[in-house]
Amino acid sequence: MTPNAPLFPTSASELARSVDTLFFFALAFSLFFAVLIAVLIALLGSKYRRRHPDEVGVAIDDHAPSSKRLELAWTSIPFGLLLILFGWGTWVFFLQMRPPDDAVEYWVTGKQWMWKMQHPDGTREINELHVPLGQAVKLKMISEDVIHDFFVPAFRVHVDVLPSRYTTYWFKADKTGTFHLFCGQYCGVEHAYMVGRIVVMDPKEYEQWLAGVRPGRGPLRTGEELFIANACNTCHRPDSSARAPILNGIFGKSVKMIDGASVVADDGYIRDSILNPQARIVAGYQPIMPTFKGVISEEELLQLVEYVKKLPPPAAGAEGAR
Amino acid sequence: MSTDTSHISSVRTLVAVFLALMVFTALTTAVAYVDLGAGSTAIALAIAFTKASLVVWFFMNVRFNTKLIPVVILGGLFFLLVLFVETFADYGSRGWFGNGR
Amino acid sequence: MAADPHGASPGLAHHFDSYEQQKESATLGMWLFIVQEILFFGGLFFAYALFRWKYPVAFNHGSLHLDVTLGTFNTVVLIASSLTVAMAVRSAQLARPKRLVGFLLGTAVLGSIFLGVKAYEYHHKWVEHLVPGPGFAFEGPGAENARIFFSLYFAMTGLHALHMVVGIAILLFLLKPAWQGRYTPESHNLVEGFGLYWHFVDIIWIFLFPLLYLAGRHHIL
Amino acid sequence: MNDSKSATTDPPGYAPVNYLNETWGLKSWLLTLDHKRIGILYLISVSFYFALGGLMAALIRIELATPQGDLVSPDWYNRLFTMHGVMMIFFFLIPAVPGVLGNFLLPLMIGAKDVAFPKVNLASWYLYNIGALFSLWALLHGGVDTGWTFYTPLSTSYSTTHVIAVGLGIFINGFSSILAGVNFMVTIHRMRAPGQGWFRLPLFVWGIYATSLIQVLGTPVLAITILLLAAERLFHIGVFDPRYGGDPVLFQHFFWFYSHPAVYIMILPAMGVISEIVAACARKRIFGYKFVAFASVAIATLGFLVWAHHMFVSGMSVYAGAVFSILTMFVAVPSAVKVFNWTATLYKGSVVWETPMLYALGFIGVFVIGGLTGTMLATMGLDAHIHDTYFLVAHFHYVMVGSAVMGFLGGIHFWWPKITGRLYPRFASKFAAIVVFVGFNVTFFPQFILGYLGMPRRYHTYPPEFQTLNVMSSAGATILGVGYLIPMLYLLWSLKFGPKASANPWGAVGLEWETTSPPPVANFAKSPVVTTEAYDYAARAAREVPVGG
Repeated sequence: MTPNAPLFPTSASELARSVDTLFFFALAFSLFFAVLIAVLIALLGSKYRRRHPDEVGVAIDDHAPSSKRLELAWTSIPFGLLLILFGWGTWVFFLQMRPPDDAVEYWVTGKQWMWKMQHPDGTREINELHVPLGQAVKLKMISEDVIHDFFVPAFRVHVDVLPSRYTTYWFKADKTGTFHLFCGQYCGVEHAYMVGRIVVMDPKEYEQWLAGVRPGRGPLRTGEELFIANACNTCHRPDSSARAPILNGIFGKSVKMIDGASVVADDGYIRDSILNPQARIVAGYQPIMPTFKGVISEEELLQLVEYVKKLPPPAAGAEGAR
Repeated sequence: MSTDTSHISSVRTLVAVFLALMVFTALTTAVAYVDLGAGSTAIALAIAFTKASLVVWFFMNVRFNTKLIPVVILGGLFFLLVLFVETFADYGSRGWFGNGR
Repeated sequence: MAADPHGASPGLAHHFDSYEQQKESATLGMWLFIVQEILFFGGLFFAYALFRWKYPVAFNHGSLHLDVTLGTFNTVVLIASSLTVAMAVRSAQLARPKRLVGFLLGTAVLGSIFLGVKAYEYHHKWVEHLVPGPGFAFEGPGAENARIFFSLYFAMTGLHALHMVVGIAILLFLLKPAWQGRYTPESHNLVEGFGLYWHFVDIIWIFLFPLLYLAGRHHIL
Repeated sequence: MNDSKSATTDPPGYAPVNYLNETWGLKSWLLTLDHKRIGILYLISVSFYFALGGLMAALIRIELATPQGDLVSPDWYNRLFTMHGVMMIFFFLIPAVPGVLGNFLLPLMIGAKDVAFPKVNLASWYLYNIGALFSLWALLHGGVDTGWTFYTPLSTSYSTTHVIAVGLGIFINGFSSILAGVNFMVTIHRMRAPGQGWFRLPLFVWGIYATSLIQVLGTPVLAITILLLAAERLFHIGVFDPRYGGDPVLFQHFFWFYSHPAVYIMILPAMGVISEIVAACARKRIFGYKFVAFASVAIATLGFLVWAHHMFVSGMSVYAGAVFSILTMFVAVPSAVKVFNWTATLYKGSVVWETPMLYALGFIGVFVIGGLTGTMLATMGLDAHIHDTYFLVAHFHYVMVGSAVMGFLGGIHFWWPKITGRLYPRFASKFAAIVVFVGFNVTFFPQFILGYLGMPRRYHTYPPEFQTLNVMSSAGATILGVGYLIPMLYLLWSLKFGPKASANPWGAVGLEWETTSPPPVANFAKSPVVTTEAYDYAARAAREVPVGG
């Protein structure tokens, strides 16, 4: 991060180095063909220079076996190499996109033009994220307005941050230090200022840092408080006069809709059902739930969804999730 | 070709096609009130494609044109199909990856 | 084959060698234009398919707010206008200028009836606050996403109606030369081209009618 | 012409009375139906918009010479790069080669008197200019700041600039593009000279045909997308707006369904130009003619299947991403086939390093780099890192500026004697070609490194460690700017003072070289009949005495 002129970016995760390896393969492949063509043009272009004004070239028969072999070679060899590039690249991409099971979830909300971060314990930061070294970190991200993009060059991954839909970014930092965070998707006037820092700290230092900043959950209400404040509990609890689907243990289950379709209750489904309850009605219920669009913020929604996800499954005998 | 009337549709053909289109219109309207689940849309589309083919083949005289014209039409439909299939490939498989969303 | 470019071949442009070449060029050109129209409307059809798949309740209930009787009536009117256009092209091929003008006028009348009914329906939707925009209000199941259904309804039928307005304008432009007998069996590409265009507009409606008006009829929700 | 010192004797095949001077006056130009004159009208228009887009590029590069945003404010910087993109892509690159060279050459190359629909052809030029004027109006009234990609919901709900005016301009220009495509396709299908089968067509014609295919099939989807965008902005129809259940990613699908094939609209005709120049300057049939011809059509067709490789990290399904990634690898193959065949054409050729050939060989070198970096971007694991960085910026400038503009300039230099009947100075033109090549690479190569370092595109301020490479890039842009100015000067000079050209100054084969320079209004004194394959140099050796030998 010194203002000299590096030619290659630092890497701060194992996956970043996998990307670099892939890049060097692609680079070698590209250099080979670029140099090959340049050399051939220079050699052939000078060897077969026109000697006298009326000279014409010697036509080569396209149908000669040698010509056909040549065409076959320069069609199939690049194609084979490209398939390797595809396979390898797709494998790396799947690793980049799928967080490991032991990843700790942090939350990121993007808005014009800042990043709002939240730690698992509720600690909040703006444009900065402190994370412990060696811990897989999974960011659940959403935007409050336009499309943004979370980009940390040291981790070699971009992921768009969309309005109304959660996307996931993950990394496992293996180098302490401060790394650039950029908004990688053009997002309006101050796009270039929507930048920040990822600070990777030794786990002990991270604990000290957490203890040093305002502890606990900050001014934001917890999911449980929101669940009660918004009167979700009056319909959606096993002990309420069940006019609505019971949410306990619903997360990850398949839910049957009134039109016969089934939907897996994931984060996005829970979020959509809070904001847009009429879009898809669970079989057996009336469309009576009001929308909470504009009533709760994206950050509160993250809390609320988290709370619903962790509701314990109902005791035996109670009517469960459909 | 001015004196050659073999490339001109007869009134009888045109009126017959018109009547067929009327029958299909009645059919598609009637069938819409029967609950066939997902089949409803399929039948509605099948009838619409049949009607469109009648118009193309008889009213638009494609039966008298060179082979190039059907190729042009099917080519256009192919690229429309590409738009549908590939974009639905995205929407249809979005939930599959299960990376926590 | 080679035609005299200096007037002995009326209606043959100087850069064509024969009427046949001229006619085949016009036909191919018109079909290529129709193919681009297919992709133009295709974007809307895709949006329709996607959102109907995502929000079936909104689409079914939105569809119930459209008037099937008027929709069916308009379908009949438009298909009838396709018949009159086909007859008009036939008249041009047989060098019957008066019948050509008659069928063209009949097409214009039928097209205008269609547009009149469409205008009545639009007005009705306006009164019912079903036009997307600041005044949009939809009550009942699917209310959250009904806006998308009505947006697509207006986009698809609106662009369709616009195509009809353009078609009628072209038709009126054809009337005078048709009356004067300028469209000969050898050279009536404008009539043919207009016919292809009008039939294409008809085909679009053949798809719009079931997709928009009939989508949710069988659902008793 | 070599045997006489008399300046009053015209070279063989030079026509004192031709399409340029048979009629006079502004009206004879503005209402012309002659494809050759319409080509010249396009040349004037696209040059203007190229200069305008270039001016904005210059301001962008000056701004980026320092890490601080000190020349213009952020919102003006955003307008600059947006209008640079809109002007260059929609009003320069898309109409440039088809509009200028396609119009001028297509009927000549197939031995026709004109395109199939001359009035439609003129209407295309007017529609293009009307569209451009809408954008120009928007530019003068504050421009637009959404990026040329107009991503929702930024463009629909947040931008306060003239999105609709510019959108309307692009919409109208789309009509021009569609009509031109229809016109060229019909012309190629129906107007070929007797004896000219599909495999006797010059490869430029194949390139134009493939381009037209994309124009006809792709542009309407952009048109409907722009209409929906405008409706979303005006009435909040909800299709792209997540607040009503719409999906902003749908906009990206629609947009790229056109805009990815559109990059082939820009590159395919330039590839056609390269085939012509390489064949003429090596005096040899293009090696693997059929492969090169089919490669154009393959690129146009496969190019429609790969659009969402722009969207790997957009929140699209990763499985769909994998499908688009592998299809993109497919489309890279025909491009590679073309490059290998051009290179192989030099073997046993009779090669001259004339100005057009310098551009053509420069094109091949630059296109190889642009194409290979394109496969890197199509590799999902790499794209996750270099997506929307300067690596991407460098890649598409290698293809669009390095390749397409060099192809255009090469074509202009190659056919200039035919178009104007004048020759331009040899030394100055070769010098300019080298300046363009060097300036281009110095400008854009550092951007690959910047991109891998992680510098995002569309940033008007950046961390200080990126400055050295940015200064290099800005310095290169200065050289490139000079490289573009020199041809403008000597080409204008040649109109009045250049030596008159013979019918076939390069000793090339092709119907366009058989008529006079410049051609008569009716193109040919006698309608040609084709009896030989394309580029049949062996059969017609030594029939023409080349100029400057």
